[in-house]
Amino acid sequence: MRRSTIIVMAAIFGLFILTWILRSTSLASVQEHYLIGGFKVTFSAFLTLAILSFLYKDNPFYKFAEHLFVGISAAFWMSMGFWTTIVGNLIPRLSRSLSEFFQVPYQPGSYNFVYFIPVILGIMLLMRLSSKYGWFARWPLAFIVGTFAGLNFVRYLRSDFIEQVSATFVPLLVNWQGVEHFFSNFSLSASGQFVAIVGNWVIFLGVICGIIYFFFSKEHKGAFGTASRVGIWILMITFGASFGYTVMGRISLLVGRITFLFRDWLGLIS
Amino acid sequence: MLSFPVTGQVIDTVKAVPDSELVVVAPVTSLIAADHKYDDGKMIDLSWVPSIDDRLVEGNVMGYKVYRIEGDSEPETIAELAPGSNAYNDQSVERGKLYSYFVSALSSNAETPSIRTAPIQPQREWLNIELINVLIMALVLGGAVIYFIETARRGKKLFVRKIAGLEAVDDAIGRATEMGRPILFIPGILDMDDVQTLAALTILGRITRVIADYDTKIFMPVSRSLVMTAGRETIKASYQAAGRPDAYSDDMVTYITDEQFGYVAAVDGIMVRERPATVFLLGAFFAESLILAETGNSVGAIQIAGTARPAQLPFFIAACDFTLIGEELFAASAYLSGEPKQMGSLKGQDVGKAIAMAAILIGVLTATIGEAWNVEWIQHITTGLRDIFSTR
Amino acid sequence: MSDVAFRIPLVVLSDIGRVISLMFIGAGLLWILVRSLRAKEVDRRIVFLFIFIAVAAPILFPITFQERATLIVRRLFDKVESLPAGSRVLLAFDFDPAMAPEVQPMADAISRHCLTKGHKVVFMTLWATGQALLTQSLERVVKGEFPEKLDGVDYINLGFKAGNENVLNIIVTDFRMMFPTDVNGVPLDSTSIFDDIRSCKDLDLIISMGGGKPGIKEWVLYVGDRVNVPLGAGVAAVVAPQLYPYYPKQLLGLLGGVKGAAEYESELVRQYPHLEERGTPGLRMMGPQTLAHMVIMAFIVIGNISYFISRRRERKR
Amino acid sequence: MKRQIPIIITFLIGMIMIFSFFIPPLEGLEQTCSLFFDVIAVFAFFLGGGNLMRIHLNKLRRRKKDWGFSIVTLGGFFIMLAAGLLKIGNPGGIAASPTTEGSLLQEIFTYVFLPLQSTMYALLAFFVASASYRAFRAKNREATILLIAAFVILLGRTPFGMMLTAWIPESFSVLQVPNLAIWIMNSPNLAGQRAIMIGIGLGVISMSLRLILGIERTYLGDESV
Repeated sequence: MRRSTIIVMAAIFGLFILTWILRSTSLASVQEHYLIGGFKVTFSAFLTLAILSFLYKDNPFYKFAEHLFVGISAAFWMSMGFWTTIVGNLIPRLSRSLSEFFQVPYQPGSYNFVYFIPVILGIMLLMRLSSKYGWFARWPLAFIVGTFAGLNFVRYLRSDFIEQVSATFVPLLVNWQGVEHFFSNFSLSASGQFVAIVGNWVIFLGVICGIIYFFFSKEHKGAFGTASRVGIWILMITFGASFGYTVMGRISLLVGRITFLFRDWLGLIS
Repeated sequence: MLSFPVTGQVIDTVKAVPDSELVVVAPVTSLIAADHKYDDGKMIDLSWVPSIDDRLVEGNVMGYKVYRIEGDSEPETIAELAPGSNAYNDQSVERGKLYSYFVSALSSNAETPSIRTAPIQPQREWLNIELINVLIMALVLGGAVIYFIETARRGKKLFVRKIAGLEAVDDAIGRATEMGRPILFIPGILDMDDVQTLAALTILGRITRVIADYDTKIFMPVSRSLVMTAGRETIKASYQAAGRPDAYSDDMVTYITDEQFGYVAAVDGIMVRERPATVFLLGAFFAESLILAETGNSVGAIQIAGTARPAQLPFFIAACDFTLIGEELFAASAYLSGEPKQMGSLKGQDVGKAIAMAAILIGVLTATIGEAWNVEWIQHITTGLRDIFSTR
Repeated sequence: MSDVAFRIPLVVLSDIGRVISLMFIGAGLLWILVRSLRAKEVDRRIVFLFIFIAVAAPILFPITFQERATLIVRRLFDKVESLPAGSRVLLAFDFDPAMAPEVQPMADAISRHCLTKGHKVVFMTLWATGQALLTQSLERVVKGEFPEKLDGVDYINLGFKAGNENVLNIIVTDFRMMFPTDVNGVPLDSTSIFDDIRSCKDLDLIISMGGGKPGIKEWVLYVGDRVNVPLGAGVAAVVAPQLYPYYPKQLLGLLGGVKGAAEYESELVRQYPHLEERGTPGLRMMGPQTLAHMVIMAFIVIGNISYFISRRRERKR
Repeated sequence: MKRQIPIIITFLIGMIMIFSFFIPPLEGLEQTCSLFFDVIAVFAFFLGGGNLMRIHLNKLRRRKKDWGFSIVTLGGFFIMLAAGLLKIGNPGGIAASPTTEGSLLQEIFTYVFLPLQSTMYALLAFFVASASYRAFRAKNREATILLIAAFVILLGRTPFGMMLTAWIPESFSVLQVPNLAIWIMNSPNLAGQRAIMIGIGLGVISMSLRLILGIERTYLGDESV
């Protein structure tokens, strides 16, 4: 290893120890295991900086943090799945003795033997790890795809197609009392009648033209062409809004992390 | 009406209080027990008018107790509800048994039972009539998709309009061949089970079919091993179709890593080193779309993007020269491959869009006229249409 | 205490700090503008440093603003406020650490609001990470600020179950089939809160907080549209625009990003002033959020100015 | 056998799920399928873990590039697995929640998992910033509309926008930036998102049908095996 890397490693290790001690002393009055408490906060701060180091360039610290995360998250999901669903839902229906061992209320039922099927399918899914018997995994995969396809088919049809069509039945003339009334108190106020009418026109035209833009059975010429151009303009405003919201969201994540570094680690703010 | 604590029912709340201090509240009225429509016969709905003494201001009704009598056994409490409630659905009933109910209004120290309902038996209904409109829509749309897939299978040519994106693809390829600089193709970071990756590979087939006649180099870094094998097969097939099998080499497609940001860092390196004239970003992208589009911009490449994930579209549109938006990616793949199941779906979905547009046009017109000029019969059409297109 | 004498009155320090940081950022933007006018490249890492300072400065020297709740947030607040005490509310913590900075402030504010109103709160999650974050929330907000509330009587924590949409497909008709016990193995039948709750139909309000999949869309598809129980949502900003088509028919209210959290917090504090000192993280994040937005908008403008100049120079050649 | 039976399974389960929506008596069967799905989903987590072990053990055995980091992954994996499955440090008994305050699983989550994942996504703020400066150009009319709408939203969603245009009188109040941002979200954004949602909805409907009827088989892997 080149000399410079050794120096960098030593510096980082020294910084780690230093901030650990500083943090522990400040925690001394609050927690009784302040040394461990200090270590935990310093280690998570060290991991935060290791990930942020990717901004400078891809480096061993980032790779270390990245690989550590991949390992821990896989095991986390396995443990949670095992305790909450296997022990919580499957074992109470399969065996009384195991239920007592895990102290989970046994659920007697005449059809309980049926619950061996998902266990068998589950084991077949694990066969995918072996290259020779990999095709066994297709049975549970088929069950998963069947469940998803069946459930989504009807629910997307109801909530994302049928409900959305009826939700677009908006009146184009909002609480209309004749043309004179419309012009007499015409205003651009946010809660005014004119803005509401324009809003409904935009929703009506936006949905129709948006659908026309994604219509592929007719050439986009003439009236259809103008409608699809209006459609793409409305879609551009939509993407502009998503752009704004996404930028907001990403900034909040950074604010959260820097608050952690300044408050919990360095104690600069209360 | 003098109220008596219900005989045979020990009410723990009642202490030995002389009658005069009993707080008497009016009973619940017009209690109705009805079988819950369109269920498996496992639910009975109770509804009633709350007691008159149940007022928000100094009302002395403390709540309600629901009693159920199964056949002719003892009444048992099945629910205690907050003041002001006027309905409850009993979900623990079984088919074939007779149940009757009564609801008593609770005061601080007494209970006034209501009249008992006639015994009722929960019924099972075989078809949920309320969802008929969803069933019909499912048959219409499903039928359309299957019909078009079958006609496409029988070789009938289905019309799909020209996709503007494909012209942009051809221009971008032309630019690369003129400048004699390579093309970079990035198929997104998901695996072969994602529809967007499949659509990207179809377009890849078309691109390599065009560049096979020239000596333009193509690089395709991937983050999934299955996509690597499928990519190599697609490019090899294109070069063979162009009659130049020797020009193809396996290292046009290289596997980098499965990890999102590791893959992005490597692809950035390739962009900066090879300085491609054209970059294609087609498939499923997540947060890494930003870095790729930015680096592509910095090396001065023409960038064509395409994804169906709404969250990434704004960045591609703002950073790339042309973007295939959502379904256009699938339409381009169907247009190029002419494959029956893709063409069939595309046309079937167009039928759904036509239905939606027609319904919205009629619905909005009738809603506007009906509401603005208060025309009775037009309002009926709107409500009728709303019932067809809603289940709430 | 040794450091009291040393600490300059905080107000003065933060005012100086605020002025210096604003000046520093302004000067930096000018420098970037000049470089891009002369068509010189600004390295990516300098831009990274810039956004770090634009976010770090307002955290060190806090700037707080007044927030007024918009209609889409106030509708959810009014719904929680208008429910009578003892109503049954389900709070779903469907998020992970990547969304926590935006969604955790909402979750804390809504939990505080429900418990202050005396509602019976059922906590659950469709995300494994949600259960771990739920433990932290219960420790900090529920047990910490409402010690008199009893587990199993005033609130209950059902925890996580695997299966995404399928969990919803079952609790919409029967909670006990999917959650025979709460997170600590206590059977539902022996808790008073679940006496008259059999399925989602018996709930008075469902509020799902998240931003991924499974998330609010799945709650609308599998529960909201089926049992007609009022459904509210608090989401990470990235997902908010995609949920507007559900509002107001299938979704009664929506909190979008930190701004949504800040608006809800300001309404909550206006209604219950004593809750202010328990922390309003959403409002505190709005300072750095605002400054960072300004810097990003400045970057876009500068970037486009240099683009148009270079394009005009190319046309001349 | 290897392809026919999976296609039949998908068809049967798919049909059960669809018809149980319309035929109440089938609801019990649908719920059992959903419960089966939850159990298989956990086995899928185990498959993920198994895959991870297989890849990194191979990398270790063959000393491939960066094999040192595979030790880190496997180390983190086994420590967390032991902490989770054996409930190390969990104050409650065997029935207590795995994430009880004080358990090693909860500690590792709070002090290792949480900072790692949230910082990885916080990186995106930096990438958005640099992309804003170097990549987002008003090249054509569409991109210009997009950037203008984004400006209004970004400005309108911060208190600074409120201060900037508070002087506009009530009769023109829609022009105040916060109101303009709200109007954009409630009208054009709602219309555009609804058009996209209807498109995606129809896409899911046709794809689900193709899967159930066995027209779409790519999920079964390559044809030959």
